[in-house]
Amino acid sequence: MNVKIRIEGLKVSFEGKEILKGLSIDVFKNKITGFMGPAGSGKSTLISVINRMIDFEDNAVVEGKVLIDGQNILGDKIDAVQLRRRVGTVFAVPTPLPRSIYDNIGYGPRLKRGNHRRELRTLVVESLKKAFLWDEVKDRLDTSALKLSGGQQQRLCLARTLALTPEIILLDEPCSGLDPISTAKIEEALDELKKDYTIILVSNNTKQIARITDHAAFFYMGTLIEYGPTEKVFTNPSEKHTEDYIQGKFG
Amino acid sequence: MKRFFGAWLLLSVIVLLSCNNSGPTKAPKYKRHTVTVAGSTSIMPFVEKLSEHFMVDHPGFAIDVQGGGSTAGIQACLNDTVNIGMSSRQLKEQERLLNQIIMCYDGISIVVHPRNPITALPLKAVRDIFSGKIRNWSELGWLNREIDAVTREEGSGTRGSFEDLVMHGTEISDRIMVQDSNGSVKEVVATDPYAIGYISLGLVDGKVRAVTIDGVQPNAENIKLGEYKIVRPFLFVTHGELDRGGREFVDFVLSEQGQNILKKEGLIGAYD
Amino acid sequence: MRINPRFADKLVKIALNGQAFFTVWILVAIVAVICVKGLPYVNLEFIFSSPVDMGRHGGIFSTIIGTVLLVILSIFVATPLGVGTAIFLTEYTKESVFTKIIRFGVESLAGIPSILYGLFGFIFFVIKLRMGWSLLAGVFTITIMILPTIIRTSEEAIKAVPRNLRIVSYSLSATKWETVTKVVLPSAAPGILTGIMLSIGRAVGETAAVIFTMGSSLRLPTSLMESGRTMAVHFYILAREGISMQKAYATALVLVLSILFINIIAYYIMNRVVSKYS
Amino acid sequence: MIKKAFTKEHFVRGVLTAFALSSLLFLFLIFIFILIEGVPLFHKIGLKNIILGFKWAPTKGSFGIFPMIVSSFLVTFGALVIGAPLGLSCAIYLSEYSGKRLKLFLKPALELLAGIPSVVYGFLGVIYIVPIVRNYFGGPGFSLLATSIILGVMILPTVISISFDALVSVPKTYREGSFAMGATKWQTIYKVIIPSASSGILASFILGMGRAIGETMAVIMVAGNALRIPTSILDPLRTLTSNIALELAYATGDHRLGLFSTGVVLLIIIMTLNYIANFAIKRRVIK
Repeated sequence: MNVKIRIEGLKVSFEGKEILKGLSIDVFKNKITGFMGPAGSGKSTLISVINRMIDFEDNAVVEGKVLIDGQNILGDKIDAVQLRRRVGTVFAVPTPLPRSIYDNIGYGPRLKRGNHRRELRTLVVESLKKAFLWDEVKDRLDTSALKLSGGQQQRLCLARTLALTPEIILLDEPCSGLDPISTAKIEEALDELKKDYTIILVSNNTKQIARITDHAAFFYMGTLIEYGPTEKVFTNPSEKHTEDYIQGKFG
Repeated sequence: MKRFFGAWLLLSVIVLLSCNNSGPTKAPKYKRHTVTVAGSTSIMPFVEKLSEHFMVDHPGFAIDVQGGGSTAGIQACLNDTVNIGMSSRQLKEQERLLNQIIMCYDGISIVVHPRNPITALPLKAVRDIFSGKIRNWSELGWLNREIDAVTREEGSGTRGSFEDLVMHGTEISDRIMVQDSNGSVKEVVATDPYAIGYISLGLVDGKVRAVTIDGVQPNAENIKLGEYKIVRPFLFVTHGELDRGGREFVDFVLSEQGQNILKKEGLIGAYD
Repeated sequence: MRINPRFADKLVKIALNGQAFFTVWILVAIVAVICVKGLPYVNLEFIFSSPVDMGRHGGIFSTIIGTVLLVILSIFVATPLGVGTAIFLTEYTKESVFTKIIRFGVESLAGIPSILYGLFGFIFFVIKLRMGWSLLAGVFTITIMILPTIIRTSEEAIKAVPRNLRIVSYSLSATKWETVTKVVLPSAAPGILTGIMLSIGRAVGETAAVIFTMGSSLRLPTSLMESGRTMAVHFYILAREGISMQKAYATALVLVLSILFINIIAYYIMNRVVSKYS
Repeated sequence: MIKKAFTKEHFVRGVLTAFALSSLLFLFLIFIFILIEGVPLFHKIGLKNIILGFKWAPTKGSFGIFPMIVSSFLVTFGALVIGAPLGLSCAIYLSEYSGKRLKLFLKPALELLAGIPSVVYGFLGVIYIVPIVRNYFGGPGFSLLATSIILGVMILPTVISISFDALVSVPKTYREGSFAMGATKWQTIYKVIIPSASSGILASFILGMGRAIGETMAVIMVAGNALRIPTSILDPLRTLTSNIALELAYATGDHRLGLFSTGVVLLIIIMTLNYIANFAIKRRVIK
């Protein structure tokens, strides 16, 4: 199996308080990897290191290495803006930009010079199809994205990320505010997408992790407690903590 | 967003270009020749009027008339920021290097409200009112009411002439109200029955009444005869040679047509 | 003797009612007087003909143009400066001693009375930079005067743009400047526009700062280096010199109505913004 | 590609920093130029002779502005005496008594009136207030009283708007607590709401003062501009601002410097007032 992301000894602290305490983990290519753990376990911080959104946190101190295809993305030579084309992110709260559906999807591609109109249109259509949203919005691409329902908005955000043509997709609790039907649609989309992308799904919903991920990692208090194939983690956890968490004893 | 920037840039260019073809010294063919005149606010309305007539006959010229006061006008002329300065007072020693042209003479009349029964005052009484010695109309034989005297502000040409011709070195009291133009003094006197002030004779109309001073009625006749003493010249001052537009305008003012316009306004001609 | 609190309550309510309506009445009366006295003399000819005989006859066209030129050019200089400063303060720096100093500067500028702007503009632009009384000197002075309003309203508007939108934009590989121009500014535009409209209102009504920098020439300025007269200055001179009460009232009416109109637009935009985010 | 984006961001940051610095620069220029012109005279004539001097005859070497300092404070105080109670009761009425619809209409309407140019206030003062003062109270009409009335009305929108905001921001629980203890509405307002909104109300008064003390054209029109300290509210007077505006156009040499000295004093007074107002507002925010 190919390792897409290798994290070595990652430490993150805010004003002296350690959020991630020396973390190492390998994420495999063309798989869905689930990150789970109670609030404060550091899983969202980990995500923000991978897409370098942590740059916007003023007081964060990051140590260690994050290698994508063997290249350390925390290095000085890496341009975070270019990195985010390779690492797309979908956030917990669906946040369409206040513009049309078409322009939302086109936002990322347009930032890169030299995209011609027709190519852009193809890209938008493709992305919407991959996110299972095309059929619902194909007649109204010019209407405001804010008019979509919550579930549609989140799929729009997924499509918008896909339009960047990334290699890795990070999903930070993408279904936390959605109804079961919308959740099912997104899960269905993710299952299709893993052929082409490396996907990391952060979720507090253990059932969702069990349903769709290939590998699962359990974080607690800034350390990785357990990591392995999902089936193994859920049926035969090697740590007591993991078992308690999966069974809902805390979290 | 780009469109905004574009529009902004375009406007910038237009503005910068319009900056270039300016300045009073340059006179491109397609542009009217501008003469700037600035100074005494007493003279300003008359010069405004003259310039309106002048520009009708001389469409190639534009006269730009500004206030600012005699001293400012003289200074601006010394700095060459204006072509012609207007002064309603005599030049001081250090200002004598300027050429002066007497455009006309103007009487300063002491004015009261039309309903004020006092029609005549001795010059000394006027001086005492403004120095604060006489404060009540009863002292002048009218009712028992404080006098609301109005003077001009420090630096005004009219005030300078008034101090020379009426006050004779006595100071104007600090209890006297101050207004900053002939017009505003006139407005105060026109609305306050107990007020007294001094304004250019040319501005006296039905709204205020000029008082007889030492038995002499302030009018053009008495000024020409030399009977009415509170008179000052209205001066054009220039620094060095005037350009063509300036010369044309000064010639127009001194011509019979120009002088008649001034006389109609109640001023006294330069040759009288 | 103690007054019954319920009775006192009623008494106070009546008194407050009375005072409030008295206050409103004063302010309404001001507008009403200007309207009633000015309306008979305002017509198309008054607006579209230039003043004759110092404004005793004719209209106010050249002063309207003077006002428009002054205001548009000032806004044109002040907007990029002000909005740029607001962007800098909100997006490009953390709170620090530096931003505190700039905020202090902006607040101080906002509190300076217009006569001191006039004094400064007179000595700096008119005299030291040898601009003379000119449109340009007026524009620069008014620019500095309205800058704090534009900065403060723009800052408020930019701060009100939800943080999530910025995060999303960054995550879609936008740079900071791309995020500012493509996401933040469009969302903050109505608020910024409100600030601009309020500044226009202030510039239109300003007298003290204008009269000493732009002068009061009645002729239409044909270049930036020429003097001109705004409506507010014209009104001041008409009223003060007693040139013509009719024209004064008519000018006041045009002046007040245009300012009220501008401010109403500003409030309309602002209300739409408020309802959008709440 | 990477490098290009990098330099562009730097360029943008540089330009924006320059913009932000420009407002500081303007403030600095204003200070410097008013000080450069104003301070030399303090050296030449003496600080005491200017600040505490009684006689203003700049063409004859006297530059005393004490009467104008006093007059500036007198008209400001007068404006507060008239504007503060009216404005505050209007704000109380709006926040506590008026219906929602009235509130929605009245508050913006009152704020719109803040946009009426000061010259219009001055003009109406000359036409209506000055004759009333002259005919019913005596004196020339151009007076401390007339000026105070005009300025009092002018500061109404400021006072109303800011104290209204302060009153509205008093937490609802305070009111409910007071009502629960059996207090009447007025007792609640008087004993609970006004005290907890006091710093905001104070700020509205100080900002009103700032507007009154800085007002120029309206004051020139109605104050009469006499140089002496008024001995009654019916006497004419001259403020710092009107001294500058009356004589600036005419002044040259030391006379002009004297007006800049007046400007320096005015600037210091205004900055102090603003500092106090900001302090009051900040305290409210912290609370």
